[in-house]
Amino acid sequence: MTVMQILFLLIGLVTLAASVMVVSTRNMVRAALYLIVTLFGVAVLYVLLNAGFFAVVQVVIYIGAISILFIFAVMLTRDVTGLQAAAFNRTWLLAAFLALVLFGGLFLALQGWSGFETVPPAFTDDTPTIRDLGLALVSPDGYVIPFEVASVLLVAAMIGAIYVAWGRK
Amino acid sequence: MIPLSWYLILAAAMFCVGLYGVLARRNAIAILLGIELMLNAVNINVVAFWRYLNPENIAGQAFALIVFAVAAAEVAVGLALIIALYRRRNTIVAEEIDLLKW
Amino acid sequence: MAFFVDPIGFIIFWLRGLLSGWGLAPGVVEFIMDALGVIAIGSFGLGFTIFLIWVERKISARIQGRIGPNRVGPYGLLQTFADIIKIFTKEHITPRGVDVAVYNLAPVLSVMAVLLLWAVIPLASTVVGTEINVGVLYIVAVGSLGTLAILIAGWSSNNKFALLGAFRTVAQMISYEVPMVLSLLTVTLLARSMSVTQVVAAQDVWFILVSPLAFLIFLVSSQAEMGRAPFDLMEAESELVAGYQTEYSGLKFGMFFVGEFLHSFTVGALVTTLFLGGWRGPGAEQYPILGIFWFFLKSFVIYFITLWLRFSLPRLRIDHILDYNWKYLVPLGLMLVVLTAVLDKWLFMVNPAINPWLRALAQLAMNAGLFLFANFLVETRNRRKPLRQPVGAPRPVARPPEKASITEKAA
Amino acid sequence: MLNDWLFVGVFFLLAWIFPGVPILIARFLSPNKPNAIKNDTYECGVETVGDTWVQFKVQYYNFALTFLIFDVEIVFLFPWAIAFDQLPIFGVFAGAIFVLILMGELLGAWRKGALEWA
Repeated sequence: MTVMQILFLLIGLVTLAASVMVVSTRNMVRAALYLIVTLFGVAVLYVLLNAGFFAVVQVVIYIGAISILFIFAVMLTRDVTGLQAAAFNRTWLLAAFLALVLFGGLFLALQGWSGFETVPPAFTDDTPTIRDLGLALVSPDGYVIPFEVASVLLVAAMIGAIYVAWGRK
Repeated sequence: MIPLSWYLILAAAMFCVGLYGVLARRNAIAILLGIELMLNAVNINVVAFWRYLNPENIAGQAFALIVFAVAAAEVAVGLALIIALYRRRNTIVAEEIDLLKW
Repeated sequence: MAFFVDPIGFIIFWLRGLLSGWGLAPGVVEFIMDALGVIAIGSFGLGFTIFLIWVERKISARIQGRIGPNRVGPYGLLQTFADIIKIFTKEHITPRGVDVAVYNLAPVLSVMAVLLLWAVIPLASTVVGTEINVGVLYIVAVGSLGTLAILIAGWSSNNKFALLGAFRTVAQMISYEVPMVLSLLTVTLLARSMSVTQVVAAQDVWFILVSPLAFLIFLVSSQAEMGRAPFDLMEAESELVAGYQTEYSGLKFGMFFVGEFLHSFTVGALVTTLFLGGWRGPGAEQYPILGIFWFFLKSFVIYFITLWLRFSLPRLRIDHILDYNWKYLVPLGLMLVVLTAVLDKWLFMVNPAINPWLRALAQLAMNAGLFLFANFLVETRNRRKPLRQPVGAPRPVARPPEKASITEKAA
Repeated sequence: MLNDWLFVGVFFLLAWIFPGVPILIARFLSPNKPNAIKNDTYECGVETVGDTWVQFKVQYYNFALTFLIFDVEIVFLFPWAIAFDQLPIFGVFAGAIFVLILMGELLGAWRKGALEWA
């Protein structure tokens, strides 16, 4: 057990516990707040994976924007059925069973895989930095098409979302 | 060092928790929260695979970034649909939105 | 001698040597050094706030033609300590129906969000918390924690005014984050790096000269981010009681103010770091202590400007605030990014070893042109679609009678 | 690389002390005499009516949405800005087109009236 492993276990525990709270909390704003804790835990995991850029992007996009969007949406859609109504549908037991089966299946499948216990290779000079990411994103034999398509996708999402949410009643 | 398996198991667990949320919750926004959890689990996997198996290849980072964009678009449209439904049908309970069911 | 040239760097070096001398593992030494650094930054931040409150009250008094605190201690310097004693002994009222855990977390988070910014600000060539390679985005990320603090403060208070105030404030803060990130992108583009220390190192010519528009956008949007006049919707007393702070009392209420006061100076520090060359100045390379001096001098100038803005402008209406952001600042920022990128690339294609001053001159001309063009567009639009005028007859106004009429009546 | 982040981590662990401990101290120093009226929701002395969960207008969502999309797209551009020195002309224009798409998006939302508050 190194310090890193203990750190990982702690963060993983907090993240998982918060994610369980996300799906089990009745109060939607609280669920969104638990989601923020989960997202923050994931950001820390990115730092542990030497992907600092993704950690800050996670905080900026998920915590700074998406979670606020969620809270706004929750406040906009006042649940007319009230907090007393059941939070879960009738098939929740089946859902829990399915989720457990999936986890078990994934676990078994992964365990048989040879790369399961890989340790991270050391960084070399070839290891890409954020600069290489930037170069790859706009180079024609890299990811320029996904890059521009992502932009168009976001435009479409935004125009569509505004149209849908704002259309006359 | 942390073996890759730890990240994978954590991501799998998070994915399953998200799946449970999607399948079991009635509130449509809660379902979207579950989908967020699943997307995050996927992204952990993408970044972990990049770091452990092939750090020389930029593809892992590029795809993780694209997943961010997709997640943002998904949330934007999903929540907009829920708000529109709420404005028209006055409900956000997923089971009651069954006009297209039959 | 080394102590006088670079006291903080000297202490860091000495402590590191001392801890290693005790036979501690390098990781443990690193951890202890970091913890000490955090404690130093945090206690400095909070202590400095005490001084800032006095400065702000004095300056506001001068601008408003008053004297300000002048009874407790010389020049009223101890006034803040009296206030601290008062606020420490105020009752903490927790209203019915609040979400206790979240309610108590909000003030803590709002101070944390400001303190965390100081982790990446270099005070001198040798004094910096950490040199993460994504420092500029880190600033944005930490800023979004502040937004979150306000949102959860408003929601957990179980008060309509608090919720409404928080929602308005958050709408304003997230809107102004867009031009702020755009101006940070311009800075990143000019410096070719997201590391804050690299940004400082790249400023052979201060970025305020290279990209004055980015500087202005950053200044305005950070003024809106911290919610100070003319953007102080969150505490529009006449409309929203006290906004998201309504249900807070005692030191919890005070902590929101500590966060706000410290934030306004932190904005000065950020502007200094990103646009005014940070700690750089005559002699700062050889004598890091001079760097600290330059840094605080510049920060105080910017801090004074923000205070000046705060105390001379009236509060704006929320639709005006949002219009100004989305219909002026954001398009301006977007065009600025594109033009800066294209011009910079062209300059470096023509001459890879271009004189930084020449580059600054070209960028400055582009900025001026863009600014004039934007204002031309606004003028045209205003002419075409005049601002809405109040309908109906002019209302009677209380106006002192003119001299002639007074004499008439007297006669 | 991780050492740089250690400082941020330690900062996150310790930063709550600076606002938190004074609040705890003040909690012990201050009197605590709650009563029903004092603990009431403060709405200018008028008794509070109904739920706190008032209905908000959809504009809040519009602005949050616009912000989210812009935030994501601008964050995409940071790696591009860092790599600027090595970028070929094509790369510069790819980024510029990206920004111009954003600009078109803004104009579209503007025309749609999504940026109006009232």
